[in-house]
Amino acid sequence: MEAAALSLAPAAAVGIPLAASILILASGRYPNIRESWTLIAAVATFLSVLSLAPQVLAGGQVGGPGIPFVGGLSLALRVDAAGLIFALTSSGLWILNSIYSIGYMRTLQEHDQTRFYCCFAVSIASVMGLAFSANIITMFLWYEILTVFTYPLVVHEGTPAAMRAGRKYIAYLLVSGVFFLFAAVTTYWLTGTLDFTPGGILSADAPPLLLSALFVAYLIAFAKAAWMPLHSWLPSAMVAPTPVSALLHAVAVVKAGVFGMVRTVGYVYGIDLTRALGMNLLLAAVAAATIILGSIFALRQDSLKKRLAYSTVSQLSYILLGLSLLSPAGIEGALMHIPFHAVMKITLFFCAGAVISTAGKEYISQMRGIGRTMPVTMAMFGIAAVGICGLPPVCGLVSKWFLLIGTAEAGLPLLTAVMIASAVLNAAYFFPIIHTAFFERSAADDAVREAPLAMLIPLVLTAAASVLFFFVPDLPFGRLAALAAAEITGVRY
Amino acid sequence: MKRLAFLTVIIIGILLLWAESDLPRFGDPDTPSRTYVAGEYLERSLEDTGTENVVTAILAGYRGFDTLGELTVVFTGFVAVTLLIRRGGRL
Amino acid sequence: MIESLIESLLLRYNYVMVVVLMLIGIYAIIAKSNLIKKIIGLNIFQTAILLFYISMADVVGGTAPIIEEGATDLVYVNPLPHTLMLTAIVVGVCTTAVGLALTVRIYENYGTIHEDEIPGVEA
Amino acid sequence: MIWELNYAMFVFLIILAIAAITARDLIVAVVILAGYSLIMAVIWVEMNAVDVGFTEAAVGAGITTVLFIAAVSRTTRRSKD
Amino acid sequence: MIVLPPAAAYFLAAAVSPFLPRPLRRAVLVLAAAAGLSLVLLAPEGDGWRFTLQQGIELTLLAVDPVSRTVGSIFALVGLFCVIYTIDRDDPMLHAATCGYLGAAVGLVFSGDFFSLVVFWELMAIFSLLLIWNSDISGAGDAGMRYLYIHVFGGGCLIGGIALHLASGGPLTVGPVAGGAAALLLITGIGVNAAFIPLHTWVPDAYPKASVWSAVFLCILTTKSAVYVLARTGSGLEAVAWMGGIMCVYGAFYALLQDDIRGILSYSIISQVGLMTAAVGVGTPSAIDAAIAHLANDVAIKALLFMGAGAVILATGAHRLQELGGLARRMPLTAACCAAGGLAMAGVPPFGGFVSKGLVIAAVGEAIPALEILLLVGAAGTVLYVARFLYYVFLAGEPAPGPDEAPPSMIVPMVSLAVLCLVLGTLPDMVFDLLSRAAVHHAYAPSNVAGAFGIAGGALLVFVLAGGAFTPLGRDVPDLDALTRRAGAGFLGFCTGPVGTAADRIDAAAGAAATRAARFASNFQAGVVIAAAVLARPLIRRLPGGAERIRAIDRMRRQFPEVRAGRWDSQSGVLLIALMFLLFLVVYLVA
Amino acid sequence: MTLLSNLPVLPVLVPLVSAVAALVSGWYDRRAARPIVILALALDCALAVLLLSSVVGGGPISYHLGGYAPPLGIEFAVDLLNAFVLAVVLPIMLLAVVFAGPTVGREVPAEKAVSFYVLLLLLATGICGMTLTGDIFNLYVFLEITSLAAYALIAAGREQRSLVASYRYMIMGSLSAGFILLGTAHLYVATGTLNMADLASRLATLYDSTLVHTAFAFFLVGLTIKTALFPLHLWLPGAYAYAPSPVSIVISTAVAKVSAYATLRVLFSVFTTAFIVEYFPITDVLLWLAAIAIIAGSVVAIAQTDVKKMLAYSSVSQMGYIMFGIGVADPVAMAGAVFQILGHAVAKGALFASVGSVIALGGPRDVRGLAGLAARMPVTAAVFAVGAASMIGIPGTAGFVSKFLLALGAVESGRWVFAGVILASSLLTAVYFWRVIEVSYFADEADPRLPAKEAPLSMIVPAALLAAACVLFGIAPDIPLSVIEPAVLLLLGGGP
Repeated sequence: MEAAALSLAPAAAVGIPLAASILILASGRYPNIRESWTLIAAVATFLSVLSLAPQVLAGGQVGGPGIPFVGGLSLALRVDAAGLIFALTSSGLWILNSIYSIGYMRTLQEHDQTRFYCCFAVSIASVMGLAFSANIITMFLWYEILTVFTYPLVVHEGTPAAMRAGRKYIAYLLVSGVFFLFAAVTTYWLTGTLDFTPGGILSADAPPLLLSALFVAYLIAFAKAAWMPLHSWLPSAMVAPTPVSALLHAVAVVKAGVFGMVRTVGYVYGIDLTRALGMNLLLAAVAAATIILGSIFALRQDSLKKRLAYSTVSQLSYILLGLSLLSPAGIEGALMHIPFHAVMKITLFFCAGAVISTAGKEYISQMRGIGRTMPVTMAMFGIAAVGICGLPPVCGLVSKWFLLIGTAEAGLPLLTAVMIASAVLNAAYFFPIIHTAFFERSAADDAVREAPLAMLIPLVLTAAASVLFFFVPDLPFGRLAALAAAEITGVRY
Repeated sequence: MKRLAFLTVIIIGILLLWAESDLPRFGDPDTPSRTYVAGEYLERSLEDTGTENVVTAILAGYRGFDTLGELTVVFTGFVAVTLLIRRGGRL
Repeated sequence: MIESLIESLLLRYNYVMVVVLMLIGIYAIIAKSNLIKKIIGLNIFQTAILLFYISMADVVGGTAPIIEEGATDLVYVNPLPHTLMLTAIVVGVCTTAVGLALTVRIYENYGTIHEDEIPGVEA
Repeated sequence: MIWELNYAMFVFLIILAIAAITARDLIVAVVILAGYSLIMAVIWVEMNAVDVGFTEAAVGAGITTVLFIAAVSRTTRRSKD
Repeated sequence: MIVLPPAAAYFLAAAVSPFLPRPLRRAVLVLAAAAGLSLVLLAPEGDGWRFTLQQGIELTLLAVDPVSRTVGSIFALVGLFCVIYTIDRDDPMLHAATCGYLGAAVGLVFSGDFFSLVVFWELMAIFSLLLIWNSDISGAGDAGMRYLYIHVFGGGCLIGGIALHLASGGPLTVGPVAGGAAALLLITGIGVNAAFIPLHTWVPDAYPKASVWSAVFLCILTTKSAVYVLARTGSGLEAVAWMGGIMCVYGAFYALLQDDIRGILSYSIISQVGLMTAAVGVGTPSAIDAAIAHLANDVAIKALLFMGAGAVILATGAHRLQELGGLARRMPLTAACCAAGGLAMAGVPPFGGFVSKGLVIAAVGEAIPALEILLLVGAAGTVLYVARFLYYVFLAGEPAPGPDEAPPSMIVPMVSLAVLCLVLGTLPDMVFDLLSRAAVHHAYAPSNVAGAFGIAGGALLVFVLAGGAFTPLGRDVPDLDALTRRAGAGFLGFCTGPVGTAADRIDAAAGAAATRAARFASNFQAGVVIAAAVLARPLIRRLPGGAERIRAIDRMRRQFPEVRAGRWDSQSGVLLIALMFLLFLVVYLVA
Repeated sequence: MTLLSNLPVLPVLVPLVSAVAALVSGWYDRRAARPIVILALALDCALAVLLLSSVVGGGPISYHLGGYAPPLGIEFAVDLLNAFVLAVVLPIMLLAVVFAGPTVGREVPAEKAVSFYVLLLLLATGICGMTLTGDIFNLYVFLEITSLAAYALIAAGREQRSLVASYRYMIMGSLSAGFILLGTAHLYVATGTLNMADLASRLATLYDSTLVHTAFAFFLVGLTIKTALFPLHLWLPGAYAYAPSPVSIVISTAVAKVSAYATLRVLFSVFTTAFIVEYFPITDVLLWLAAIAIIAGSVVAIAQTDVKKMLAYSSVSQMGYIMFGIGVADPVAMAGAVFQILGHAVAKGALFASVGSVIALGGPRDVRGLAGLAARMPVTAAVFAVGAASMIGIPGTAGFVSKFLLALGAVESGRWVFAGVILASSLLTAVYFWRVIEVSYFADEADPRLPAKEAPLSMIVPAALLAAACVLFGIAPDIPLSVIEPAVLLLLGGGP
């Protein structure tokens, strides 16, 4: 491994949103100033993340100074290809999401917006920290902070239902945090280090049973990946305002869980040990079951956001599945699916939010003919939905392509079958929405009443990005994914 | 409750009595407590402090700090009782 | 074996007394709900401890630790426990005083000095 | 040291201790406690702890009793146990 | 001169046309279709438009060889006629979708790598879905969903097969796929689009429910392109050949049972595609050429017939045989065109169908003689259903009153296609010159002609003699999809019903457990005491006064959580101290 | 005899002398007491820091009071551990006294202000003495000073239930002192000395004696009562809950932590690791007790509706962590336990400060009453949230570090069940703290009983400082750990 170049950019990526959160809190009484802090921070964060890209694309790594922690451990940041994928995705989408939030929150005249933006900024900071964590303990720090600071966003409405959902949310995620801590402690005990190292830090000397149990602990720790049966916090969290569902519960938080599993498999266990323990099969089984069941559960949701949530549950396990294949193409596909699913799913949520806030409809059965009144919104919805189903010309196909090659490489035809079945199920829950929106007629008038521009522009942009990444997947996620996959597997694909 | 208390106390008593068989006999002159530091007090107190009463010597000299503590306890007790009982007044 | 135990206890009858008095004190604290009785029990408990110290300082044929110059054949009892107990006695009295002050205040506030009659104060 | 005397005094102590905690009249209990302390002081003096014995007689039997009586007089004499 | 991939013209039109005013849109559409055709014809031989999408995905967007040019040009040519057919319709979504669909099909034909193949394959599915949905006929929505399910499944199988192929070291370039699982998946995927039995039910399900304008596109592209892909990747498998034979007979048989005119044509697609599939399955060069030739013919024929059917439906508002009749008098041109198409499909000289069908049967007969019989049966069936179709629509009965001939925008393409059918029959070399392996010059050998007339005549005789057997049934004949539909509905019901309920139950149980725990914790001390007492109930009952104690426990349970469990005061505190001391003493002295 | 050469004894003398001074000046002017107390404690803090730095720089200090060398005289033995504890505890006491200002006249009757402040100083005296002394009888004396002051302080407020709580504390505390005294007696009989270091060395040959065993049992019970280890915690909830707010802060942090320190000192410096771990594994019993304490404390805390009582039971649980570290008795877990002394002190201080300012300003004390706290008193609510996060063990707060170390220690010694207990307890903790955070931040409307506006600065600033410390030590635990780790090694390695 090359020596990591030192840079302040990773620290800036974490620090800027944190600083912004304080500024937001301070300027709570002036909404315009407050929102501009968010926007400025979003752009600055994205730029500082982006500034890291050239070095990483060139195959290098960027490190940052660490704060000494307990027992020779330190809280340190390090940027590699995998982390950069996650960070770029989240920070990039934060910009759009901020614009969207402004439109959404103002349209609905939401209360406590200062708290909302503040917690949002801290959440993003922790996502950045998580993506750039150099070791497990740093990751845990941000993982838990993410849990805590997304809670106010989940219960933002303050209704009894929201509070219930919030309790569930916090219960699941704190439990997972406990397992995370256990796993971290045990790993530290076994290895004396917690640094993420390509090829893994655990060795096969330890008792296999312990290693297997530890793996399960890691798996539970990353319940943020919403694998079944530890998924039910995610649909519940949909009581949150839509920007939260869009960026956090479709992108940042859940991807944090998935990303954690990437780190676990690739950088803590290493693929050889994972395979030797047979844990790839466990992971594959969990992922496969989640993919199928998640889609099935999505089928029965009438609430659009809940359907999207279950769709997220199912799609996240694509990434886990790709990871479990332990093959270059599989891991590459998995890593590509992180940003690709992100742009598609955030588009879907943006659209859902636009419909909720503009038309006041949150159930699919109410959305007859909505494609005529909100053509742009629903067209973008259609594009993203098509992408989630893995159909062209949207980026979902690219990652699915690699994932399928991965299943073939891994010699697990059953997983190929799962992918195919899942595609059918995805279509089964997404296309009826498109049909309802465009091909059924509403009783009401068809006058066009689009969402405000602040919401429309982000969702068009994300939809455009979903298509763009189909045509240019290398910009730069494909290349980064390939680099990371090569780093994890040791095979240049 | 009382029955349980009685029972517990009796059992503790039996156990303690059994345990105390390691204690020196009453009035045994050769216990560690006598042979170690006590002797030194008896030997040195007169020249160190000039008092004949060794207890006083220790009280005021060797373990004078305990006595300071004792005074502090009294002081504390005084203030405490004042705080608890007195209404009005200057304290 | 029992005989040897009894013999051993007879030789240490002071400690037997300590144990018995101590336990009477503890029993009083547990079994009596009267707050003053509890303090009486505490006092008995404390004096038992004092007794322990004093009796362990004693020596067969010893004299009080007041040095008589020239008398070399005297066996003095251990002075240190005596010193300690002077402190402990004062401490005990102070505790008693505070406890009694509290009792008085409780009586003023609740009109009773029986703990089981004080309403609504659960641990 | 006369150990028979010691024995006797110890038995007496126990009786007084039990009496002190069983007396229903608190003043009586306090007086018994004072007696208990005095006997204790005597035992200590007899055990060559002169200073302690006198202190106990003054503080334990004296000041403590005063404190108890003051407290009892400000509360109530009757105890139900 | 740089030649764009032809698909680009169509996609451009698809993207632009919805936003144009109507006249301009019409111009753009026709222009795009024409441009697409000319790009197909101009495209240079060999691989062009190659680029790397990403490490591992090298695209070839313009791979031109005789076969692809043949298929591409027939698609583009017939597509042009179809576009003209729909030009009067004011429906931006229809036009966009048709252009996209055409583009995807043409793109598929010229894609030289598996990735772009998959992309265009899936795009076809999406655009065709939009075309199906874009219909006022009831049931189009559901049929569209069913259509989608099976095509997404098929697409998945295709990608899966390709993935296996690639993973086992196969090249990304489109070519024969070897290996058991890979080929199986691939052929299953293709089989969906090619309407292999039993994956065929979407054809008769969806096509009759599509709008008149959509159907003309649907009927030419999806199945035929599947045959084309099969020819490129999975030719030469005997099982496939047999599948073709079965399709041929099965389709013909079911076509005879249909009342819906487009239902007849839909099964006819299956039957004709069966012929092609059989030839591709045989896999010899001549067989493949025959298959492609038949493909070209069938594209023209099906477009023509669907156009005719569409014109009929538009004119009468009816689409079932028993509601139609005698239209030859009212719509002579339409009738003539349909007759030409029907004859061509029946393989009557001098129409194109005769040439290609003869070649297919000959090529198959060479390799698998037994299969030839199946195909001949199918051919005879074809004659029968064509006769039935033409007879009951145009000849029998009296026409209902209504407008006369179809508008020119429909007549023109129909006539053109009829001419095309004729040309393809009279100048077969036009097609075969495009194919490099033109090995067939004896199509019009007297024996062939006689055979064709023999079959046609025989079948016609049967039709005339056993006329009663072919009258409209007045009801729908269930196909295999009756089963799958029920299974599908059952599955969906199971997913949304029991599975969902189970999930809800689990959720509710977890919630209830949490509530219980919270209730218990709200008075923990009493809870523990009660729990212990309840557990020890049998023991307590035996104690003296047990019954009274049990009652007390029950009283506590009822009053929970307000009940107090004992007093926690200094008394119990000191007792606990004593007990703990006892414990330590025991630990230290006894243990 | 310079001032600095007497450094070890100064932390004890300064508050003692100031107490007298405060009493005298308070006699003339009631308002004079508070500045004196604050000054004295500030000076004491400075002394504690000085002491710590000189120990860090120059190694352990043995100070012979009156010039009499131990074992004849009394020794003040200052090493890293007690200097550290003192440096933790005294600043918190200072903050508590600053905090106390606005509560006098509200929670505490104004006419009792002087004795209240004097007792706080005397409490500080006792605490300093307990921490610094190297003589076991001297420990008892200072323990009694501390306890007497605490009894009175708890009952200083207007809350009448505090009288009963104080009485119970008095009874159990006196018993505890009696047990410690008895333990001392047994040790003295066995060895003839009272000096801790001396005891440790002389005990080494006496591990088989039932005398020593009995002594140990006495000490164990006495000390566990003082540290309120379950099930000997029954005095604690009332005492913490009904005491005036500043007193709650002081006894839940300073007194509790120093008691824990005393336990560590007696167990490891007097009886030594060899005895408690290797010779006779009492640690297993302690571990189980600690585990039960951790779980039961949390479960009972869940049942509480009174916030202060909830915090009190939370202390039962959290003090269990310290005992847990002692039970595991390996350097890592012990470091965790000592870190917990720090972490829990600041966090619990912050919590009691924030709840205390609500109650002291006339607000409600039940959980539901805190509805809408964040809107009315944002800083107070934030302080509570930070403290709660630390209790739960959210990383980035001090509570996490100790939990991490304790879990690591448990795992390292193969005690998986106990590692599980440590981890599970954070969930239970989350249950009852989250409830409060939920109502205080997300309730629809504020409870009308809440104070209308934020607490005065003299309450906010100490609370905020404690919360800030909580975060600081969570992010940079290396600062205290650089002291704790050698201190623990020293402690485990043998006598001071």
